[in-house]
Amino acid sequence: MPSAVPVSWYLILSAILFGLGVAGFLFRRNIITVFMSIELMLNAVNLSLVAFSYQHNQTDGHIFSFFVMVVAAAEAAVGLAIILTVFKNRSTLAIDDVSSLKN
Amino acid sequence: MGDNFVPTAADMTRFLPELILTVIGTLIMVLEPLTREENKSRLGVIALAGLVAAMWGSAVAAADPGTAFNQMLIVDGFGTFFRFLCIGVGILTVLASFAYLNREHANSGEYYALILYSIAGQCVMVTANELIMLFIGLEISSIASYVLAGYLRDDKRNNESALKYFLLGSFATAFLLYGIAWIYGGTGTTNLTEIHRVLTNRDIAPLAGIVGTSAALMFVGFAFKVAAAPFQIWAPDVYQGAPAPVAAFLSAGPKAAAFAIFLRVYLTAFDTIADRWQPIVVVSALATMIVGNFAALQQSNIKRLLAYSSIAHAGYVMCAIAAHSQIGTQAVMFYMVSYAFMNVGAFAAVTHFARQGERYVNTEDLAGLGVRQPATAALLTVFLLSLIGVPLTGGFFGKFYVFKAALDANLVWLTILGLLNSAVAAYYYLRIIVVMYFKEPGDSTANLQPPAMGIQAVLWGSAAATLVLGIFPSWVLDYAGRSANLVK
Amino acid sequence: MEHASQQLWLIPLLPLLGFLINGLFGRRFPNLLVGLIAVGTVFGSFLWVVKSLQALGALEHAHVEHYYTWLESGNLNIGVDLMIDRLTAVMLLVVTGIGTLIHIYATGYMSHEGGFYRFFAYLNLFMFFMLTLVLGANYLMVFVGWEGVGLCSYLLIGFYTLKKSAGDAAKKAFIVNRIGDFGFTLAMFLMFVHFGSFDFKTVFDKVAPMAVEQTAGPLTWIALLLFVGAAGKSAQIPLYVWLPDAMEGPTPVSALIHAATMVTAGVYMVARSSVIFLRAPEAMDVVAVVGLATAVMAATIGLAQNDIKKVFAYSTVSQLGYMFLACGVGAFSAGIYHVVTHAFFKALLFLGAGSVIHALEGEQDMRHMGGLMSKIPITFAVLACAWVAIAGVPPFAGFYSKDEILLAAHHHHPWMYWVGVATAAMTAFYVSRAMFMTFFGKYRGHHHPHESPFVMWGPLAVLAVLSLAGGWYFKIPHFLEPLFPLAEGAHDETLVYISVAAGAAGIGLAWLFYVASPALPDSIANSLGGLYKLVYNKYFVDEAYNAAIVNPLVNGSRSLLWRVMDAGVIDGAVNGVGSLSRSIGGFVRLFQSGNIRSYAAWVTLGCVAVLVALGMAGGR
Amino acid sequence: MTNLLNWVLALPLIGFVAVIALPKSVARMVTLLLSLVVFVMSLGLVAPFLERGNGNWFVTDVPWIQSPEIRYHISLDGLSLWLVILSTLLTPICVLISWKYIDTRVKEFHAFLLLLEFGLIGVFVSMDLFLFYVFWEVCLVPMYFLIGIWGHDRRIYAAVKFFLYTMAGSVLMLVAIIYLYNKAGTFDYVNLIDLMQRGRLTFTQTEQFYLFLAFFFAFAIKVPLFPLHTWLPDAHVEAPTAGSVMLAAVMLKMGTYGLVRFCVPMFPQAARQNADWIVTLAIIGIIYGALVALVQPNMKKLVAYSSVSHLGFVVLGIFSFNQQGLDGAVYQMLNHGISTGALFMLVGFLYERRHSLEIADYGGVSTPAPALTTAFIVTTLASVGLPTLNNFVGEFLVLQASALVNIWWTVFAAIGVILSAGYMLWMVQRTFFGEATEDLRHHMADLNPREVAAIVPLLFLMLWMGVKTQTFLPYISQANARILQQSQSGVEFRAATPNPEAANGR
Repeated sequence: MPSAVPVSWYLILSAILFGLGVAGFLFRRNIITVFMSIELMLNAVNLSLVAFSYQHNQTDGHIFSFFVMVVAAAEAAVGLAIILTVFKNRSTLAIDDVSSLKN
Repeated sequence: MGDNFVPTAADMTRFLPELILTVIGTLIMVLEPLTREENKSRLGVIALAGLVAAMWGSAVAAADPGTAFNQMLIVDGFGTFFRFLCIGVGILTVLASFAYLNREHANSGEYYALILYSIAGQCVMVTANELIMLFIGLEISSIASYVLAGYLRDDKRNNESALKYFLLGSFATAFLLYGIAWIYGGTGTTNLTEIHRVLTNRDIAPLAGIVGTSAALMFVGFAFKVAAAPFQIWAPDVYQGAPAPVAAFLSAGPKAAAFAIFLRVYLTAFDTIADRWQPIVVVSALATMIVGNFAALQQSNIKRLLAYSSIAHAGYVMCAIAAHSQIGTQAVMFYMVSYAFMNVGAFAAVTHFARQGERYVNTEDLAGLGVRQPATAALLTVFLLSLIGVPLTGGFFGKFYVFKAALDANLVWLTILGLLNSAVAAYYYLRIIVVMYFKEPGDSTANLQPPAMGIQAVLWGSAAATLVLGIFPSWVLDYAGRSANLVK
Repeated sequence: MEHASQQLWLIPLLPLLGFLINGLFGRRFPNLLVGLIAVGTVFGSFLWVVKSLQALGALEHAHVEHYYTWLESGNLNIGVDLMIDRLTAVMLLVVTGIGTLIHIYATGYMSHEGGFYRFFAYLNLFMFFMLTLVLGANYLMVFVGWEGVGLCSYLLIGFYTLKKSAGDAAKKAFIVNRIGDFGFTLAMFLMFVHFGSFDFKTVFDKVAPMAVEQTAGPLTWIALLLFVGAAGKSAQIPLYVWLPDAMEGPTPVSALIHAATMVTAGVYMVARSSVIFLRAPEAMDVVAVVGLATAVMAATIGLAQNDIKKVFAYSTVSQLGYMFLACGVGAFSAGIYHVVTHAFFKALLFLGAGSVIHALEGEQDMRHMGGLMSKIPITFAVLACAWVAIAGVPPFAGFYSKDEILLAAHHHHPWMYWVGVATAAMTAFYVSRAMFMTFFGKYRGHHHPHESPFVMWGPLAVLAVLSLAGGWYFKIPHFLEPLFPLAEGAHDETLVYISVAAGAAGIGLAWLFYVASPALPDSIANSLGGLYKLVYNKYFVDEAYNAAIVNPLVNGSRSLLWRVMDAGVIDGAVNGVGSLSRSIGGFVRLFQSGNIRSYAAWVTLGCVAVLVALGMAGGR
Repeated sequence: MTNLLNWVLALPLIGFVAVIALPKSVARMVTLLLSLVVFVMSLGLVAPFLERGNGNWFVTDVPWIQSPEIRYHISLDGLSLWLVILSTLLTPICVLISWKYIDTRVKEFHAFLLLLEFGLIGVFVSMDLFLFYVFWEVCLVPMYFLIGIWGHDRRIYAAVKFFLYTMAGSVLMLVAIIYLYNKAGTFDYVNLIDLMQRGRLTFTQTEQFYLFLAFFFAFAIKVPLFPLHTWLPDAHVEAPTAGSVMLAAVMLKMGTYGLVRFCVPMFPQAARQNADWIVTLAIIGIIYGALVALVQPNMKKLVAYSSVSHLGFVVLGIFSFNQQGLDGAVYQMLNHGISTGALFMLVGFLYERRHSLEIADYGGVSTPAPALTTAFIVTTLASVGLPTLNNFVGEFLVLQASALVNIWWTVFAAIGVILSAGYMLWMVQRTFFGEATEDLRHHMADLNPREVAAIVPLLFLMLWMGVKTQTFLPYISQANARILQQSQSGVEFRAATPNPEAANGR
């Protein structure tokens, strides 16, 4: 594939996605959305990994991104379970309501 | 890769502890539905056996040091040291957990399995020679511990603890991962030694900005895991909300492993830019100590107090990392051992008197423990004195070596402020002693049962270890010293 | 040392033995045994003094005995050394001789008091320290005795432990003495700094070749500081205030300690240090002026006191002033002469007063006496001897010594002589007043006076003889001539007549006031008004001291130092660090809001900070 | 482990373990006997000094930790000899005076007392800086518990304050110790001094200043030097009698001992350069402590402030840098130990009878309790520095030493001597003289044989130390002479351009 699109564009996109993920975590109030923001951040990283891997002409980055996906899946499984128990106990998914442990 | 894709016997030997832990963990999961409710604690015994076996496995692996799986893992003295440490913490945690689980009627195999998995992850972390392995180990350890933190599904505190730990943990891990991506992008490799080689070679070294960005992002991840300022913010809530034995585990095992990779990455891969990250570690160390110690001053909940204390201790350890030297590494290794014993011991005592539902977790609830249960009180006193850093305890030598390393690196002000901080810390530890011994016995200790066997074992064992470390530190220190130079 | 050891240590040690025996076991002994031990040990000392003096002969040179090293540190070496020279010999005889008499007297006087054994134990302990003071061959030994007699004085003034006033007086005596000792110790320190020793011989040998200091130099400072010590012990201005209060003690104590022996220690010390004083003329002037001022002031106060012991107490202060006047004008031997004669007649006055008080079962106010001449004739007779002696009637004891002093004063500065004469007149007046109020006229009290037993008046008789003949018989100045060369100069007969006449005038005036026309004093007192009040109230010195020193010190310490400085500032700072730490902790805890998103914000902010610090810094 | 000093050091530790292990009923007896045995053994420590003169005797020097090299190096010289014996003497006495006073948790009390003795002896015999620090901190723990468990109403505040104050000082000392090690490669005191003497180990002026300050600060808190003294009144008032006695008699000496042992010979230049303000603080402490003592309504507090005053003399002596000063200071440490220890003990006796420490609650005690009164007065007199009793000797030497340096120091310090008579006698008068109330008479029994046994040795020592100073002083003198010589040669060596101010010690 001719390098019609420079690697730096991917990286910038990745950085924007990552930043959006962070912003999502910071500004969304629903736990599920917040969790999705984390997924977004991981995928932004994946994009970077793949781009770098492509630049270096290696497969390491690709493989790494698969690992990240696997881990993300595992995290999702566990995370959603945790979110479920929280919902069961508190009947709310507003992240700001889960703040009884403090100071 | 192609020709030796199949692991060799040596690879497997060097991977033995992780294999044992995973196999036994899975075995427990399989046995779990087959075990009757009243026999569940037998699964714990299996877990104990597994941990002991893993220790043996570590010893076997250590007998044949070297790399495994195409240099993805490295079995060296440093890694082995932390493997032993993490597995040891696991043993203590399991011992302390029997009573807890029985009393909460929450005995199940998952708990033990999760601990084993988490430790397996930590073992991977500490022997990782490569960023992918590091990430995977970290995640294995973390995901298991997210669940452990929320182990009692119906307990609101457990839920909240787990949720916070999970969300913030994943959030921080994303930064770490992003950092890994950048250094991979900059150097074209994820192998730590390779990265080091690339970074030292002027011709092929990437832009300093890329290396710095990557180091900074990874710093976020590591500092988060060891609860160093300004990323310590999750720790008090999580430790307070988690079951006491789990809090003990979290504050010792994953933390030790995180420090191990912190050291390994920053002293190998990022060794060349040490003069750039050192000031940040210094500031972070100072902030961590101050935040931990001062915030602990006003805590009445012992679990939360110990959480802040564990932040403060992370700060001391950061001082040794800031020293950026072999004796600094040695000091970190020694510190983590002594810290593991005294902290797990203290949490075990908390587990004991908190009783069902963890109703008694305030300092005031300890009133009269010195009269009602002199032995327990005396042992807890040993841990507290060690946490203060009174001589003839492990904590003292830990601090001593840490600050000696810092002073050796000419970090005079850091040392002075650090030690003054430890004087501040004395106040809140002493308050617990005050309540135990100087206050009139109250209702809270009136009907306290004697500690269960497992907890007794943890208390006595940890206290003995704390004192031994305080009187004959060389036994551990020499080993740490010999292993510390392998890092660089 | 030409002479063999005389075992001088036995002299102080015998009373110490008495102290130990009576102090440890006296409680179980009968009074008679206690008395025997006490008197016996002191009398033993007296005998040993006599024996030693005989063995030592003419005492042309000082006889020193070294026993052991008390204190050695670097080049500082202090031995337990005792010494006898002529000055010591005089003092020794006075102390042990009069001491014995007073001990005998006390066995009678104290026979009805509780704590009989305790009293004699203290008294013996006093003798031990007094003899140490006199015998010491270096300043530190003198200081040991000096402090020791102060202690015994403290214990004996406060002997009546149930009386608060006694306790207060005792404490006051000790503390005021401490102020004097402050000077004494500083003098010693300076001495060591300059001469490297405390031994009399070494120090004096080094001082002797030094020139007379025209301006204040080390010698002047040493001399002045020594005098501060002397002023404390010998009750001179401004440290005399303790002595009148010291009369709270039993009367034998007043006689022995606060008249005959201890209070003259200051004079002894100044005389002992004459080598230094003679080379510090400015210090000498100070001594003379302070002595004279004390003499006058105490005499005026004595004029208006009604407590018989207070009168004699102020008299003692006044007479001590005379002695210092003598020393100050260079007539050391006259000073010591007066020490001796004063010891005779003042001990007699006090013991006689004690006898009166004893007769009246504790009454001390002269307004409640009168007409006792016939009721206790022996007491009157012996007191009359003291009366003539102190009033300066020739040829009795006081006349000789006072005469010497006044002549020397005239030689130094004539105005000093005239003030001294005025004081002599006042002295004669107040003693006569006391005698007239006590023994003449009508009895104004309500007790039934009875004469004292023989053990009490026996010693009085001996003292009476000494008061009458002592001055003429013991020519102290000649005896001391090797130490203190007599001042040359014509013996002006006129001056002697004037002083005798002044004494006579004093007696006459007193007779006029208190026998001939008893209403006169009151009307004069009324007409003088404020002045009388001032004198009657002792110039309000105690009150002034309290207001100017004691109260500010105590109140200042309490409110300023303790409450404000210690509890407020220092401990406040310490606790402030504590509460500051807690507030820092409280502040830090504010970040722990419990809100996950805010936590994430912190993580993000931290990340940005680290990125800036690490990433950007490297980008440059 | 064959030499006597090791046994003297080890027995209290063995006792500590034994008392914990043995049943409660025998705790007192075991502790008493054991501490007596230790005392008798410690008397044997004098032997080599008598036979062979001054030196470092009973040296044990074995490695403890390899890296960094920390050695179990202990020995005894004239400086530490009497302090060790003071510790061993007071421990059995403390058991005696606690016989009735301590009736709760008897076992722990005695265990802590023995642990304290162990720590104290250790501090005085350690020849390795690290070892010294270890013992220094070890002392802290038992005293903390003694105050906190068996103390009076505000014991918790006092105990924590005591611990934190000391800790704050000692961490700085730890920094300095580590710094020294990093620089010299050894913790060994003898080695360090030797290296300095031979010029192998030198410091810049700044280095020396900060090192000195770090050590000094730790010691000054312990002394305590004004204005770091406020922990002392609280600790003393709240501690049980035995705690007060040990604290006043021995523990405060750790600070002054440290000054003599470490600050003066190791950092001679800095010590001399800083002498001015240190002496000023010492003198302020002397006068200030005395004035504040004057107005205390509480006996223990009064005695505590008097300690501040008395220890000012010790510091003054040390920083006079001459033989008399050091001798006087060390002698004064012992004196203060004996006489203030005895004072606290006697106040404790009063407390046991009347359950009050307020002077106002007493008055006229001499009538029902003459022996107690006598003992108290003798002790008081010792404390106010009456010649023939012990304190005089120390104060005299110190004042003389300061006079050799600067007579004004002496003038101001001597004011403290005047004041001491004031506060002590005032207390005596208000407590013992006057009419006793019926209630007081009823409660105030005279000394019993046990109490006599506890107090008489101290009274005897007061007299002996006042009259026969040669029993003690020569050994102290010789040790001090060596320290002084080390400190002087250090100054000469390093002062390439002699600093006139440092040279004459002003």
